[in-house]
Amino acid sequence: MMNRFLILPIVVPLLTAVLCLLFFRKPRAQRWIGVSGAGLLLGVSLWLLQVVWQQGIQTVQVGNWQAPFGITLVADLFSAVMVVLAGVLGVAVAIYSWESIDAQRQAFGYYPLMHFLLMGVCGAFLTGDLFNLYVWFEVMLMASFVLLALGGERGQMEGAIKYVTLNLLSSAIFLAALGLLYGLAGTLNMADLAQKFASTASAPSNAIVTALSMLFLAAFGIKAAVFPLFFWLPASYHTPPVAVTALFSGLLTKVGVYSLIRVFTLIFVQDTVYTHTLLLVIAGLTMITGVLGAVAQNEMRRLLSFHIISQIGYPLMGLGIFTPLGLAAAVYFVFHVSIAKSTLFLISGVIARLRGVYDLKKLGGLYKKEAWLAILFLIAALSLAGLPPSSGFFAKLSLVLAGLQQAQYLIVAVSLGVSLLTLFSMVKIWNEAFWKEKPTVEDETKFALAQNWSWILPILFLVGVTIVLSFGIGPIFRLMSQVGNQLMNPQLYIQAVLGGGG
Amino acid sequence: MEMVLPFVIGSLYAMAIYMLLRRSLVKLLIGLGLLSHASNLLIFTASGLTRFKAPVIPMTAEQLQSPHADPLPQALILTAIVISFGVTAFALALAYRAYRSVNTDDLDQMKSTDA
Amino acid sequence: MLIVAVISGFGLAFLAPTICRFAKQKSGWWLAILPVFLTLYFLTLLPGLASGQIPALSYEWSKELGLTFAFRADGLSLAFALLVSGIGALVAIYASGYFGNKAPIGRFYLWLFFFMASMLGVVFSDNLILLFVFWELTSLSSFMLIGFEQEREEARAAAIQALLVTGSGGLVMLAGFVLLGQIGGTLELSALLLKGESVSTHPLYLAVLILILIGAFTKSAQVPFHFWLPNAMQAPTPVSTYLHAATMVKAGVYLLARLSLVLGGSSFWFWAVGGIGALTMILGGYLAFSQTDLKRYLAYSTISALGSLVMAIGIGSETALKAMVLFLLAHGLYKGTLFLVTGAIDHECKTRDVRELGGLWRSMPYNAAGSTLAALSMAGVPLFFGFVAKEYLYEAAYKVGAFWISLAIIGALLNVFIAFRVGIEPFWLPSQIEVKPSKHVHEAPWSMRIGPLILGGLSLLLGLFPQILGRSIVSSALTAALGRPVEVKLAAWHGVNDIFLLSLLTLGLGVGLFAVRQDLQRIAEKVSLRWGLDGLYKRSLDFLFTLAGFQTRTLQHGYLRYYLITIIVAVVAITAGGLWRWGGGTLPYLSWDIYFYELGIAVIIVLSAFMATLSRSRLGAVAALGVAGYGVASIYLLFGAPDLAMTQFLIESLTVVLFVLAFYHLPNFAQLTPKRERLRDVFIALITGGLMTIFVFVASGIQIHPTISPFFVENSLPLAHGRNIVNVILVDFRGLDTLGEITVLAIAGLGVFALLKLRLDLRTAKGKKSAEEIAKGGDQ
Amino acid sequence: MTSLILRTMVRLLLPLLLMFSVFLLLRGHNEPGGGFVGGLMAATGFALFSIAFGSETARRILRIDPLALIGVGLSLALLTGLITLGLNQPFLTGIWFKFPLGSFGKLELGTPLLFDLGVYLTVWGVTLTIVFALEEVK
Repeated sequence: MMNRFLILPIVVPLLTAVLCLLFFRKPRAQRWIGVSGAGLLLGVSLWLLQVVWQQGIQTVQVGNWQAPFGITLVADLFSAVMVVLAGVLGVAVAIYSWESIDAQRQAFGYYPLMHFLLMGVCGAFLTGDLFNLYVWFEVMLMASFVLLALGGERGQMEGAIKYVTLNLLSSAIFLAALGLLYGLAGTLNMADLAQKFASTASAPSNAIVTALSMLFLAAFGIKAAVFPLFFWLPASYHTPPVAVTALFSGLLTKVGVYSLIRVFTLIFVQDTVYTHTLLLVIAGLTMITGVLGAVAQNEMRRLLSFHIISQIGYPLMGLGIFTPLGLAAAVYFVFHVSIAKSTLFLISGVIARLRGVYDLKKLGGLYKKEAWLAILFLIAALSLAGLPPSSGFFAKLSLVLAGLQQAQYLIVAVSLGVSLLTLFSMVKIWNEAFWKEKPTVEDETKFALAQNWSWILPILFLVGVTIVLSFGIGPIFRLMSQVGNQLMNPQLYIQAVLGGGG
Repeated sequence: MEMVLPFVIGSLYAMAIYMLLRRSLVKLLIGLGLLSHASNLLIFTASGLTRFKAPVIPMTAEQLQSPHADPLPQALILTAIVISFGVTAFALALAYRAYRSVNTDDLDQMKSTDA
Repeated sequence: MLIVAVISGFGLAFLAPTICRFAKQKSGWWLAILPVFLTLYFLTLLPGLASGQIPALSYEWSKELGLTFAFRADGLSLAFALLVSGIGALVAIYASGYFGNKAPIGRFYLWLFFFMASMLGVVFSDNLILLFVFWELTSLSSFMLIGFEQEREEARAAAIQALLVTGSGGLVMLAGFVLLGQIGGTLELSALLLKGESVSTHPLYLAVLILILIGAFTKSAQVPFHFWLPNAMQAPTPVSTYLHAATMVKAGVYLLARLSLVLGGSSFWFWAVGGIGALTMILGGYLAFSQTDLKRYLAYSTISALGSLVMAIGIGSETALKAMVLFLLAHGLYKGTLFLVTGAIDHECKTRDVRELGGLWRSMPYNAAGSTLAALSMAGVPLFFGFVAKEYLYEAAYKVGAFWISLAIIGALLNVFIAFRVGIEPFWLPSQIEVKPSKHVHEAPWSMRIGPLILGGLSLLLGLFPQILGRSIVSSALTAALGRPVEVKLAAWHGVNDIFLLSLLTLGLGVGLFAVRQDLQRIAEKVSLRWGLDGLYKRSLDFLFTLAGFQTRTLQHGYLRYYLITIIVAVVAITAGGLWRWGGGTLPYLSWDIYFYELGIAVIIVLSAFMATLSRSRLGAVAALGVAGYGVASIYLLFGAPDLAMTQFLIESLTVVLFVLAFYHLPNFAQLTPKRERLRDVFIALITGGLMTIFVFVASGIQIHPTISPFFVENSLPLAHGRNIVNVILVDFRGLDTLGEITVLAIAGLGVFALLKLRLDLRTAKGKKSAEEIAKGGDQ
Repeated sequence: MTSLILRTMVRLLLPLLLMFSVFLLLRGHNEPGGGFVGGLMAATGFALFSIAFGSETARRILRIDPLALIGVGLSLALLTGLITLGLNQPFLTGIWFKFPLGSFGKLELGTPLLFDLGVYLTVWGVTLTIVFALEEVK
């Protein structure tokens, strides 16, 4: 299916960013442009998902050059779902940034940077070309570098140096892997690669491709913040304004996960006994180290940052299980956890706005004082911890189903144990920030939530999405199952890109 | 040359890694520069080398005579070079700002944000 | 209608805060309307059950996950449901008197009804996963209710403990459920129950059983998971009554009874369930001895009672299950009463220490009446409901053997003792310790009398006329649990037989124990009782924190170069592993053909890069880096890439300029690392470099597939109208790459601009500027 | 630092470099060159100029804010894509117009050239933004 409007999720944020740049001296106009651009992106992404759902995988040959020679954009259901995720988080964060991002940052390009980031993310989700993926990674990274450092506070600088260095290392590995891959296979189109590797499934060529796939695993693994490549994340994620952290937490590592799932279902399936077992091992270790890191924290944003790592293990577990159900669960998990985690970050921002601190030891009494905020937190936190009937529960349930079907008992046990620790750490926040009495009387800011809609509306929106994800599990998981089926049948993807004959 | 360049690339990588592992922020930047040279040269070499024959169709001809250099990796490298230029410039500015706020270029002093 | 019955509770929960705002002190009475109504509705379902009409409904929720909204109301479900809604109504009324206007009562009712609805969900669910959903919701509401008095740290800690213990059990159970569903081929309970044969012969049967038992045992406070329950007495008394005595803790019992058809019958089941139940029964009673707090007495006796219920299920005979159902109801009635009375005493006397209480019958006659009835039922005095239940339990144990009947007797004996201490002593005997008489001890308000009176009255009434239950609820519950039609006849009096004599013996011994209670207490206080996993729980929390702290300090230490080393080593390890699996194959042939000046350039690149790493001055290093870049550019030029060469030359020059501009402000190098570390780094660098060398050899020597480039060469001129193929690829064939690339550049430009011009750390010195001002002043 | 010789040289070099950059841009589609190199070349000219005369003078000579150059360049590149989208073609499809020039052959103009111009302006703007910003830090 050829659909030239497939480019829109890339063009809309770019257009928004460029418009913001043209209004660079008018931050107020930028806000409006930024928020409406994000809204438009969400609309476009929903349209795309609907088209892909009804008419199958959509492609466009950019520049009208046939695949594999030009760059092909491909929207299968997986891509479309991820683009919707970008749209949802984009809208929420754009509104939240309205007041929570200070005027100086807004005057120095906050909104255009945010949309550049969205552009990179959507590009990465949609592209069917590995080198083009690299380019979108760089767009996304560069935007994230700047967003992270924007403001120039000391903590930001220290965090940014680690973030930038380790991510550049990842880019360098990716680039080297691309060069080697081109040397071996003479093409960069993912469908073409998949087809070519499938057609020459001889043992030696398989082995060399598998060896090469390890470089991709490393490059994407750093981006996805898996064990033991995650150090950049806890070092930096808590340093920028919380809206930025929420956006990063929802999207950046997820692009890494997306890429891992994409290449390890489509291209590198020569030796799944080796590669996917390795993925399972990494998944388990990532879950454990991440959650232990979180247990040790007392600062809300740091605590949540470690949970990002821990929760990355779950989709990898789905990928490692490597069945349609496992992948469906993985994708559902990614979607759910991005929403839940971003919500929690946004709430932590509101708490800091109310009380001036992120430190759990200095917080307290919020259940009594801000009952609605408490309820919103509870929904998001329990969703993250996987308590039923939240979206997190269904995510975990589907992974457990998939894991037990394949008799992967160890990873299932690890995943359940980690979810208990996640629950523990969410309860800790609840206990310290909401239940416990406030230790000090002073530092109360005069801030009425009800009148500050830009702070609370995005949280309501995201919690609403979480609720839809959980109670609408029927249709939504039907969609995810289709995602899983498509991923496990790469032939569909190949045909959509290269045409029936190949 | 195919026998030599892999070693050149390998030593560029080795030196880049060595520089990345220094405590000085400035050395880290030099390491990033070396890393990008190494990667670009790697793409160039891995896709095969052809002497002198640029992939440009002469004004007088309608077709390019074989053998000629592979144009695709060249385009990729060009993209990569320009991107790494942008990244390097940003990293420089970052290093400068970091130095200004921490007042040292010793990376071991910049760990207040970790757990 | 059934689904409305389950869902309506949630609706009421969310409305409760609003209702409370309007109804104030009377809210309990208003809110009790729904549970009363539900109780009546459940009663109307009973007659139908006898004729085999089981209300059931099922909506699909998620086909892929095997989830349905399936509810089914058979006898077993209804027995529990009646307990839930009936006691729920009384507790709701009681609570408004208990709290008065001292607490945010709206929130209390929210979680109370949330619990009621969840518990109804548990007992009516016909889908394992749905059951699990409600199961965890009861844990959640229990958490919120135990920690209701949030200012008290003990309350919060107890809430967390209860949640973690039942939560971990729940997770284990979930795995068991999923496995059970996979073995049985369905997650629908009613369908699963028909597959007992195929499940019990499956190789995973034992695993499934153990996993599910852990879930049930944690919830129902069986040894060794029982420790959370006494701590949960931090909850307000209405909560303890409702959740931690009458209903929630029985969820595990319900589950075992429900699944006994499919999982039961094996000897493992008998010994694990029966054995743990018996152990819990005795240990719970024993642990009660050292207590003085009324509520903790009741808590331990509840553990003991739960143990006997579980034991009965483990025994599994028809009589045992009959005893289980009867004891379940009897216990709900008398234990509910006693808890409520304790709450009233606490409310009026401000103490729950049994030694300080005495002679309360004068000031609290109604509660004294209810309490006495309940205590007699608990002690198993003939003609009371508890007696009927105990008779059957004895009978069931008697049939199994002497060992089991002696266990049952010990358990019951302890219960007699507790019944007298808690239900009789505070009202009818003088207090042990003379405390200054409370000035205004008087009867609690009506809202707090009605519960004990009704429940206590029922304890007598049902003891006199047990057949009210026999025909309806007990027979249908047994039918459901055993999977075959059972006709039950109950009588208050079975005549004098062995069992009756044993009952009398128990009663006599129990009263005897009660008579020497003060001596017993002295002994118990000396013998320190540290049973169960309470200590383990604390130790594992400590261990968790230590481990987490250690791990985080070890991994996330803040030294960038060690992060890099870890990452590089990991990457090298997995890639080398991949290459090793490949094993080299046939080594590719590469041409040795090389020109002299090419070699020269190669040497220059390596040497200048080497200079860059060794140089002591920043400028020297930058210059050397630049030379290396020019060398690379020369290679591009020599091998047919003039565009690349030009770009590289220009960019290299610009980069040097930028470095110089930035370095102008940076300090000079210092030698910071010791030699050992440098040697280690050299080693890592060489390994990495070597690995990359091998990779380049492989990739340039092996070509699995020919390149797609000929397409560009052929079509560049005719279709894309350009002769410089590289440029055509950049702006046309792969224009999207270029669009992304200039975007990266634009962001970088913006980033450098913002980074160098916007300095939030300095703004306070100048005073805050408005956004517009900053923007205007930005580049001047 | 800024000697007279350097200033004189730069004053002469700047127009030359600018002209050469335009030349590179225009011939890029058929001969080595193109938007990247052209943009870099133009930026190098101004970078030298600003080193010799200071960034304020360089900004004055340039007249246009380099940030605006980025915006314009990027929008130009985007626009070429959007045009084709409007013409019912996939994004960034090249559209060509031919003008016969008698004995000189024919002049071919297409959207890829416009795109390349966008690249040229962006690269130019970005490089200058960076150079100026680095120069102006105190």
